[in-house]
Amino acid sequence: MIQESFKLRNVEFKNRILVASGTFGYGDEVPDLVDIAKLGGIMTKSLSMKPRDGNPNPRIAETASGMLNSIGLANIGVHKFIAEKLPTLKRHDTKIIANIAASSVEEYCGVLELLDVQDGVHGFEINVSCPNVKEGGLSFGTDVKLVSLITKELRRRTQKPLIVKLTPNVTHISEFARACEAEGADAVSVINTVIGMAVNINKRSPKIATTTGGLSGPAIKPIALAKVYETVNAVKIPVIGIGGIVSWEDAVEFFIVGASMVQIGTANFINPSTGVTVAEGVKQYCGQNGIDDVSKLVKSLRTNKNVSIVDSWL
Amino acid sequence: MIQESFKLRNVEFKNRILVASGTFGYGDEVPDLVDIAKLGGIMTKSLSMKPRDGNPNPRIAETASGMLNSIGLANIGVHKFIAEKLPTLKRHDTKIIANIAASSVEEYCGVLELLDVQDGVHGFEINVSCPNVKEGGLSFGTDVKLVSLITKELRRRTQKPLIVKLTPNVTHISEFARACEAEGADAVSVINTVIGMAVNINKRSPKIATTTGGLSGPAIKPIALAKVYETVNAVKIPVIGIGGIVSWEDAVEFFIVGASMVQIGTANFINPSTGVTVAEGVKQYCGQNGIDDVSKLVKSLRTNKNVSIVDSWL
Amino acid sequence: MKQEIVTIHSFEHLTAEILELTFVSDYLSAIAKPGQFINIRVDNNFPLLRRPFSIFNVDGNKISIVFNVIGTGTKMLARKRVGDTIDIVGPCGNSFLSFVDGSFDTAVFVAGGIGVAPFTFFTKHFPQGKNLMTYVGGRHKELIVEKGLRNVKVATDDGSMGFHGTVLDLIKDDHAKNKYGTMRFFLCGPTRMMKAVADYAHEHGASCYASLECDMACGIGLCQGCNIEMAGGDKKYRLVCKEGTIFETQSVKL
Amino acid sequence: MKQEIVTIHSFEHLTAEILELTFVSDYLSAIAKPGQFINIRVDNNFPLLRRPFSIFNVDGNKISIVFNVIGTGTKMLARKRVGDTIDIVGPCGNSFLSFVDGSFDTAVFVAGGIGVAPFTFFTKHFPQGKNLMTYVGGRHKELIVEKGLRNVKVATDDGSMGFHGTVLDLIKDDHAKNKYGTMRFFLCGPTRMMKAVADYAHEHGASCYASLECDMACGIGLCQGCNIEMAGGDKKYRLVCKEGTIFETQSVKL
Ligand SMILES: Cc1cc2nc3c(=O)[nH]c(=O)nc-3n(C[C@H](O)[C@H](O)[C@H](O)COP(=O)(O)OP(=O)(O)OC[C@H]3O[C@@H](n4cnc5c(N)ncnc54)[C@H](O)[C@@H]3O)c2cc1C
Ligand SMILES: Cc1cc2nc3c(=O)[nH]c(=O)nc-3n(C[C@H](O)[C@H](O)[C@H](O)COP(=O)(O)OP(=O)(O)OC[C@H]3O[C@@H](n4cnc5c(N)ncnc54)[C@H](O)[C@@H]3O)c2cc1C
Ligand SMILES: Cc1cc2nc3c(=O)[nH]c(=O)nc-3n(C[C@H](O)[C@H](O)[C@H](O)COP(=O)(O)O)c2cc1C
Ligand SMILES: Cc1cc2nc3c(=O)[nH]c(=O)nc-3n(C[C@H](O)[C@H](O)[C@H](O)COP(=O)(O)O)c2cc1C
Ligand code: FES
Ligand code: FES
Repeated sequence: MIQESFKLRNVEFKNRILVASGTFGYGDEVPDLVDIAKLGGIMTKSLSMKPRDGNPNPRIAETASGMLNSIGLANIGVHKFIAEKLPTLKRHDTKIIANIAASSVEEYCGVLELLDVQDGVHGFEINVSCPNVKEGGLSFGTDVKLVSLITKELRRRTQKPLIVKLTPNVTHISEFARACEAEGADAVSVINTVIGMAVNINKRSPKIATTTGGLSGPAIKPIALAKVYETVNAVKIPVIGIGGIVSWEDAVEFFIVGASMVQIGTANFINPSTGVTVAEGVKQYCGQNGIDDVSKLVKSLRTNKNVSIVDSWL
Repeated sequence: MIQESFKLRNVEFKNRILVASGTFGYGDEVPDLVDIAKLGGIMTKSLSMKPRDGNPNPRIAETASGMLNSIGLANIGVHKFIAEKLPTLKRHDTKIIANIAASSVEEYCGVLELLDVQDGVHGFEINVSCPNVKEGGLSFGTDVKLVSLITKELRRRTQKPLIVKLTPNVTHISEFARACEAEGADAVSVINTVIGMAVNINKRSPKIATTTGGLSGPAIKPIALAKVYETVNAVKIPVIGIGGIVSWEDAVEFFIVGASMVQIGTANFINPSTGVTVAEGVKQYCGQNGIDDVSKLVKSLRTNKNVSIVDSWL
Repeated sequence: MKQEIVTIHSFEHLTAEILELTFVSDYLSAIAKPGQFINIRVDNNFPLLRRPFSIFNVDGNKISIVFNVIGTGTKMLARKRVGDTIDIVGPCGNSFLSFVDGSFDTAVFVAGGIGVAPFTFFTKHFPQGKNLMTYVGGRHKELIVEKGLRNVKVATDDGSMGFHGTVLDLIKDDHAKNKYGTMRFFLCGPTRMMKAVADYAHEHGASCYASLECDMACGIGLCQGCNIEMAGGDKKYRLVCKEGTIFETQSVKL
Repeated sequence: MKQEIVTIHSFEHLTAEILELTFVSDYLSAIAKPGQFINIRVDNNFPLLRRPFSIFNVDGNKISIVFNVIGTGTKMLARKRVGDTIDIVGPCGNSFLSFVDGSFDTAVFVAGGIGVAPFTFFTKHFPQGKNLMTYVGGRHKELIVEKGLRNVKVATDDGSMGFHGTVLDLIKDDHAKNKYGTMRFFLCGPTRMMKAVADYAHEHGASCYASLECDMACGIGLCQGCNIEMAGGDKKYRLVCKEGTIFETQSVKL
């Protein structure tokens, strides 16, 4: 019997494998493809107060072992989400974490307050790191004072788990994690996409309409692992690892480095049930290695202290 | 007849394709594999005042479409370089740019002065961005004041082309490029490797001895292109594009975004003559597209202004 | 919709450049409809994303697609052997059949290049009673497929086969000679071609439906990466993979 | 050293798990020496880096390697067909022959698992006059290769073939019964095995040379990624790919 569950604040996740925001729709596209009850939780598509059309096309481009996207937080808006999506989402035997993206502190608070009273919503992930929208998004995520302020204001408004999702597009992600910890966040998610670009050499134009986009997929896994390493060595709150996970082996890497939970993003586009196979694989790995609780895997990295450049700024 | 050459300060490169520092040895490993005379130039392995043993093994690990390295600036030292390597390097009909890495401003100056009097050395690339050494290296590269100071001190000491090689591991690479421009650098190289990490899940230890290393190869090309985009829109001095180039198509992407020259790094490990094939391919592309001078390709990107998040901080 | 590992039953060269790949799937063959596509993982590692292919034919429990090698994924697909397995997701998207009704006399199929792919299956399920004209255009004859089509007229840019010119020129030429009553156009091919033909159709008061193509990350509505701008109405964008791929051409900005 | 595109001439299963891949190269066959390796690009896109393989045999203008499938690259290599081409760089590294001289009576070849690879070619070029003993160890019999070896004794961890135990146990057992005069050991296999055997050799006053293995980015001295720490002397590290792969075992920290 292997202990897979994880408790964040007052919420118990049946396992530590979540699906990442914006890569699983609202959970209603995949029922025939995925046994959602085997997932620890679903991070919803980022929700804003008003519906957002999102960015013009093309919005995606494939790169070497990765992809660029610039969806631009297209979403149906929090009201429609509550009215039309939440009722079906609630029926799934898994935890629903509402991911919120906004262009002002007020909007973050407003959206959270509307969702906080919904019993189908078990917690919040705050996206302060979307590289594809100019008001809000990354402009918030690279300003540690704003991230502190947003965290503080939201913390005052909810007793549910509050997770802040950080951007890797900063010099020292640990500063941001510390700010979130100081303002009472229950966890941080590391990482959102990495700013990237691709060019169509026939048209001599960017492959996506917004010139730059967010890079995701296996290509960024090493970057994500390094950011998780930096973060787990800077804060005591749990870190949720994200970036390039396509297999259970990838997830185990994140746990060993110190992630308490992980999220599957881009891999859902290729194999929507990746989260389920990852959960099974992690469990098997633990069994074969005599680990009776995944928590014993977390931060079990055998390494010489202070050999990494990252250690020098922690 | 297509104009391929590029002039930087007082030095004329026969074409715009260079081989990146640390990926081509001292030019003496590859004579039977590469027609070096077809390269625009060679950036030497980073040189320091004293020889450096470099980091313990393992120093490299493969990742999805990329690799991590932590060589740690292993090099024979500037004196031995001048005595043993330069004489043979000089014989090649290409430009030799000495790449310098140091752990103090004084060391940077000292190494440069020793090399400046060598007529076989045509210019300098200053590595302030090695993610694998703790004194100097990245700790310099993430401090804009130090980068300014180093640039200023070196500029005073040489009339040869002075190129500063920047790290992508900062929030706004454009700030660093502007500082270099202000202090008289002739160009900036963008990018050095991206901090990354990989874990051996059987040993539960990092795949490289220094825990984190520098990510390179096709995986980082989108990141490099975005950093070049940011830089070329911030400064007027030439930008040398580096990151994940394995084909002439990749190089053309960098030129279109605005790179005046490009460097081939990791690809040399797989096909040491990549630089030559890239040069030929770029020339062909120009021919087929009625471009008589590669300079007309440079910064020919057709894009809507100010749609990228990057534009918002320029 | 399902994700399946299927076994390649056969490879056939329809032309020097176009391959037909046939595999076995009881599930797909039972429910797939003309105009739908499947999303293929050509390899476990590289390229990262699946590649969408229209269903070309369903014969018993055998499904086939046709493709030409244009890049990494199609090259790897062409390298596979009979007996190899491939990982597919499908059926995806809507069907041409939803747009076949009593409001027209003649269906006009217009295919550009590999855009011919969905029409063979569509033809098979097209109501017997109705008139059907098929116009297939391509750069040259090696890109022309007629297998399983009815009343086919061919146009090639280089004149190596059939009419010398674009498929639209061919249509104009034919319509000058023959009358087909109320027409409904069904298009699949390069966007530029579809736009031109759609404009022609509308000028002539005919209704027109096009199967759109765009790069897709998921093909099943998860990524929102395949948006097409609407000409009007409530929503600014729709998802090609899920709300399409087939749209009434005046409803979208081609 | 050259980079060549060579054509696969044949595939042969030496055991259920070990494949011999043979290709044609006039250049390599003319200059390759026992102990050297080639660096293979298994595919144009993925995995990124070349994969090093010891030269197993040279027969006329045919070169062969042996390998077992352990991951992405070897799996893709095993999937290739006769007639396919592969992109290789070689010959790389130093040769065992540089360490064959008059200072010993008997050469002791010790192979662990796929580490047997270089010994077949080495055996072929080993001076006729000299004594030669070969000890091959592996986890089980499907990992044991004897092709082209002389005076072979086999050990398997599970006892499925030959001596039941490690290759070192086998050596001790044999040396207890037979005397071979002054010995020189030549090792290739897992580092732990080589360390143990090297210690044994030194305890018995024998000289010892080992072909080291490590992950390599280039295989030709460009990346400095394959460093091995020296036991002493001027340089702290040497490059396995260029200054090795064969080192006197007391000169390096195994
Ligand atoms: C719904 C749908 C159905 C399709 N049905 C078929 C089919 O039945 N038969 C068939 O041969 N192809 C079909 N395609 C196109 C097919 O998916 C692409 O040709 C394929 O993705 C190219 O993959 P690749 O790896 O070989 O090329 P890549 O290496 O991905 O690209 C090579 C070159 O082709 C361009 N390219 C890539 N994808 C597309 C695309 N979707 N449209 C236009 N250019 C592209 C790239 O920009 C690049 O320049 C369909 C596409 C869609 C969206
Ligand atoms: C000089 C040299 C000569 C070699 N000669 C042979 C040979 O003749 N026959 C042969 O079968 N193999 C040989 N090898 C090992 C061979 O190169 C590796 O097995 C191969 O690189 C694995 O590639 P892969 O993509 O299949 O495995 P990967 O997917 O790269 O790795 C799969 C697993 O194997 C491990 N692994 C990868 N590379 C090595 C390695 N070099 N040593 C140990 N474990 C590794 C990885 O850590 C991973 O756990 C040689 C290696 C070197 C350095
Ligand atoms: C198409 C796409 C859409 C995304 N949308 C969102 C989003 O709405 N909100 C958010 O916080 N992250 C979003 N992300 C980021 C992912 O949640 C995840 O952080 C990132 O993709 C890295 O993980 P991966 O490599 O596993 O994909 C999106 C990613 C992709 C690829
Ligand atoms: C093994 C290795 C060693 C490197 N050594 C150096 C170095 O000594 N000095 C330096 O400025 N950059 C060094 N680099 C960085 C490269 O010059 C280049 O900036 C980086 O690898 C990105 O380009 P690429 O993706 O084409 O490899 C090294 C890169 C690799 C992979
Ligand atoms: S391709 Fe992902 S939503 Fe359409
Ligand atoms: S593998 Fe690159 S130097 Fe040895």
